[in-house]
Amino acid sequence: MTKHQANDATYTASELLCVMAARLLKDGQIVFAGIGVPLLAATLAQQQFAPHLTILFEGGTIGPRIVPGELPPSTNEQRCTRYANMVLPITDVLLLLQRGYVDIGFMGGAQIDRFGNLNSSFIGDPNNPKTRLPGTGGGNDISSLTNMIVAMKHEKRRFVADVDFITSPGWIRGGKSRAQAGLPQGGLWRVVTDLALLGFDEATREMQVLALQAGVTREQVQDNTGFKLLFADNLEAIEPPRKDELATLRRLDPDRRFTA
Amino acid sequence: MTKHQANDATYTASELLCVMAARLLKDGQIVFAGIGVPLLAATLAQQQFAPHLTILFEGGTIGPRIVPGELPPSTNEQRCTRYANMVLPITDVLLLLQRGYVDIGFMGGAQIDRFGNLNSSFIGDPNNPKTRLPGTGGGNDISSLTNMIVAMKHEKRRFVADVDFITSPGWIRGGKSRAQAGLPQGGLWRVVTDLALLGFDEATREMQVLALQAGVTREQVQDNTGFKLLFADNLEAIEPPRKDELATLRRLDPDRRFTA
Amino acid sequence: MSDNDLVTPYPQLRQETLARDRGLREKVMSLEQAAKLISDGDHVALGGCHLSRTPTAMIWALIRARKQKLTVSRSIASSETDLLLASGAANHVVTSWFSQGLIWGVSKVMRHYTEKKLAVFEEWSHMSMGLRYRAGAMGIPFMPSRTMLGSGVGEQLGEKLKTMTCPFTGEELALLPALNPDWALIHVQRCDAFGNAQLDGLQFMDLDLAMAAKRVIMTTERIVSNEQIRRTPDQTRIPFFTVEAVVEAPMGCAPHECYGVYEPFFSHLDDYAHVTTKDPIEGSKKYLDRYFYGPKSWPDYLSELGMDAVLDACRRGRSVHND
Amino acid sequence: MSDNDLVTPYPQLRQETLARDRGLREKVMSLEQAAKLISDGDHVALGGCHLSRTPTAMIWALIRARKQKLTVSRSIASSETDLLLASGAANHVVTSWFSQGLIWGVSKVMRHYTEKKLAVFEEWSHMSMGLRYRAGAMGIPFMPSRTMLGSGVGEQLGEKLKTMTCPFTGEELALLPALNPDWALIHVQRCDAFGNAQLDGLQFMDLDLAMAAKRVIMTTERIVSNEQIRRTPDQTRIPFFTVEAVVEAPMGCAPHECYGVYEPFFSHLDDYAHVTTKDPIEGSKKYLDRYFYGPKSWPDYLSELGMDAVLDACRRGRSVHND
Repeated sequence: MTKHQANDATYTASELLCVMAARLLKDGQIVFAGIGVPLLAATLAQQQFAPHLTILFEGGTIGPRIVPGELPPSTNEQRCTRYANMVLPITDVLLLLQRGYVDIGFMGGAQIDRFGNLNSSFIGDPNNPKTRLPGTGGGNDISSLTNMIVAMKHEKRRFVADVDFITSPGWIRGGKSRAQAGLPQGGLWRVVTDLALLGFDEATREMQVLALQAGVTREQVQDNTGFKLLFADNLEAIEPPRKDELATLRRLDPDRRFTA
Repeated sequence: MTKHQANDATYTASELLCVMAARLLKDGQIVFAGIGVPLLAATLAQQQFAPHLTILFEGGTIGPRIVPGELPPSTNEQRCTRYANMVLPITDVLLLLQRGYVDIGFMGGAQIDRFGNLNSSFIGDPNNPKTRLPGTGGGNDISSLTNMIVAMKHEKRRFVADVDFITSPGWIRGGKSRAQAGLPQGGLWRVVTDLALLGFDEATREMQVLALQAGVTREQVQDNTGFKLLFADNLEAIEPPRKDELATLRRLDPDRRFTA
Repeated sequence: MSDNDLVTPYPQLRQETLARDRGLREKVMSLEQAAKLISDGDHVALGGCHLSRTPTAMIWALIRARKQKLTVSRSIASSETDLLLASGAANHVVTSWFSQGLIWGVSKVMRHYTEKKLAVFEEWSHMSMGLRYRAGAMGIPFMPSRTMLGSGVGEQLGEKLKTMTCPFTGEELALLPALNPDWALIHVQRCDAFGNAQLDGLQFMDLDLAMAAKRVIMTTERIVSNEQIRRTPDQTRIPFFTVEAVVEAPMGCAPHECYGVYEPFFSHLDDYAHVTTKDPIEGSKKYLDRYFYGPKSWPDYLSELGMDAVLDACRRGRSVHND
Repeated sequence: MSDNDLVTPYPQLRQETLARDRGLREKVMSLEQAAKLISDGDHVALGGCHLSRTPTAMIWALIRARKQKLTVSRSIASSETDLLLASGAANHVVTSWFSQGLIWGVSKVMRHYTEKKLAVFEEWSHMSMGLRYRAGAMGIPFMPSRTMLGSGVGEQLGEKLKTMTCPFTGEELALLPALNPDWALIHVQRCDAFGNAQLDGLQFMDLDLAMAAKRVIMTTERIVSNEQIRRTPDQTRIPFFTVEAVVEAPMGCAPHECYGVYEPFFSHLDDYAHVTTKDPIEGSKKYLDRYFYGPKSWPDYLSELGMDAVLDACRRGRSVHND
């Protein structure tokens, strides 16, 4: 497990992703979160600076409170409903995306490509796959209907020029291709990795490095990416995770089930 | 108010309609009932011979029990839910018709024509009506999606050759016109009046007298009808309301709010 | 509506939704303040059905605020819609059925305003009203269905009702245009300061109404704590972020009913039927003067209904809890 | 399905529904009797979601009854579907996500059967699964929606997914075919002998599932009296007439959870993940022998899970009621 050093605090890659993802959120937003990094990020944001932010779970929950140490195993169990404002059928919570109530959806995937398309269905030829992955779940719905934040480890085998299969559409083939495919709304907004913060060029919709994690070089980022990256003219510097942020995370996940 | 004499019991036209309509139901059926005669008929059937019959109310109730003397003012008030098996949204109870769960729907109307079309919207020219009536409510949905029983007073001004406006489609223009209009299912099954029991010719779908109320002649029925009626070859004789049937009705509606 | 589209264009619907402050925030205000939110010409959908959970208090406030040219939709319209027409607040009613109630005969007020063409009475089937709201709630532009075909009701709607051949089955289907009202007025038994609403008994179309509407004004018998809502989240029926205003209005449906709290005020409704049947114009004017314009406040309105009537309606209302 | 139509023709759907005895009748039976109702090749939809309210007891009975060639649909499939494949009961899975659970990595059983093409893994988006059931529940042949466009998921479905241009707005829409499963297996906290079900907490897609399915088999933690159901009719979620069989199966979701009664049996699921990851074929075979074929009865199965594990799961399950 990569250890990172900052403010004389040690943290894991997952903790770094949680902190970076949390900082991208704003108070009052409605956020569709999966378990693991997304849930921890959204909860961290709530406790740090966004008390009016609302978490939605795919399983059918609006505005739950997370009980420290009792993180749900998925978005579908009763732990997701603790102190929630509302519990509703799955189809209806997903329809909130289609009705236009959701600001941000958190996504993951086994592969992401230069246009931000995500693959969580097949590694290799979909008709004869090397690996059959679990599939889209709500990923395709979230990516089709709202703005996404993707948080994942930055590895060459996962950052590929073209995904083997588009499970969750990002900008598809770039340019206006997403809107032309029947998805005028939403799109992939930010990609958070343990090496950098990335976005997409307004015109070409190609992936672009916006900022580097503390102590990380452009070369490191490019070397761990399977395609040619764009770089913003002036790369921002990212403040490493602060002690208070890490302390909150560790209170939420004392057993490091999701942040190891 | 016309009084009818039978089994040395006196009863009103409304009571006669309730009894006749009740006798058309079968145990185990699911019946969509409005208030007034339909609700009293369905409840009478339940208490007389159909304990497993289920009443549905448009307001969103499945299988209520009627509290004698507390008849609901419409299908939308809490009195409709007493001892019910389930309460559900209006749209979902109406969708039971579309899903195919309902055996019989009770209907009424200001006018009915020779093909069993019902009008509860306009008297006169719809664009310049003599009278604007309340409209379809669930009538159009019930008549489009299931088999109907209509119970109404037999009057020439109400039994017309062609309704001024088709609020609830019966057999439309007869023959196969209903199916051709996009309504292959359902249709008007029986019309119960204070003079006769009527059905529809299998081929032409014209209204046909099947049986006469006690002491009523063919001529009386025809004279009170605004178009030429068909008559079944051998007209059944209808047994007048029995004391036990009337007693049940009067227990349900002691104030005669719906059976005067 | 902000424009005359039958179906609100999807980009506009999303934009208007995302532009709202959807954070978990308190939004408690008075009937008068809530009334100010609604503009002349808006499409206002009324919650409840017929004599049940009618948002009377909010309608009362809109009429007192002298709103005009509202379009009103409700699956079954009753005396509240009579009064919206008679007061001049509304001139267009979208409904499946409009009269005070079967036991009172055909509303003379409805007849006067529609037969004299002073107001539009746009008729859809009951299920079609529900499916139009549901399509709006789901963020789709139409809902396929199987009614209103071959009827005058469907014919009269002209281009508002479309048909198609199903690409899967080849059947003929009706297509109902989504309805996204500017406002939904909904009255519930309890709701928190954020707008999380729990409602008992008959739900009618209120859940779809809340999701379909661009904004909800929620009146409630009582405001409860958010902590109480969070104890039974599976009883919450309407989420806070649909709601723009929360108003505590005890007896807020009177003279109609609120499930489990009070039944309709029958003798008052008999009187209403009597005066409006005798003379729809003078009768409704007198009624509005006495019950809508006259009272200084909502409690004052309830006093006008009479304490005896209130207690009697509440006694009957509680009956469902005795079962 | 009784035939290979993607969408059950409407006349057939109505006919099959009307042909059933929909009267208010008792239908309590054993797991074994209920299993006899299901035929090889039927489409069986599973209630609950992922690790929650899984109808484990009924699945257990189907596998013991050596069913074959079932098509199984569930919006999120987990270990229960591993076992339906491993036992040979099912060879076609319609779902949006299929693996034991994120914390256990990708299911080796799922991988074995799908990568070796021993079973079909038909992938739809999560919302699309829900809308397919909802269209089936509403008696319409399709539901319009706005996802799966421009994706491999949509592409791979070929003719099963259609698109159209909206006649109201001119937008491009996806059309999802209605899904009316032959059976829905649903587990609830309480239900009466007729099949009226009240379920607490997360409802998932179970309401639409019950209405969409041609018949429902309802397992329940406990059977309650119809009188108790009638005391709170607004808590009933599934109406009796959809149900063909009611089976009392305490702990009927174990090792998964039943909201408010017990949480997942985590250490058991860790063990399951361990043995099936080491060897999906042998591991699942051993697991089936020990837990599915071995036990003489459902209580015997629970004993095999262990009393300590049962008590621990129940203690954690009750926690939601402490809030």
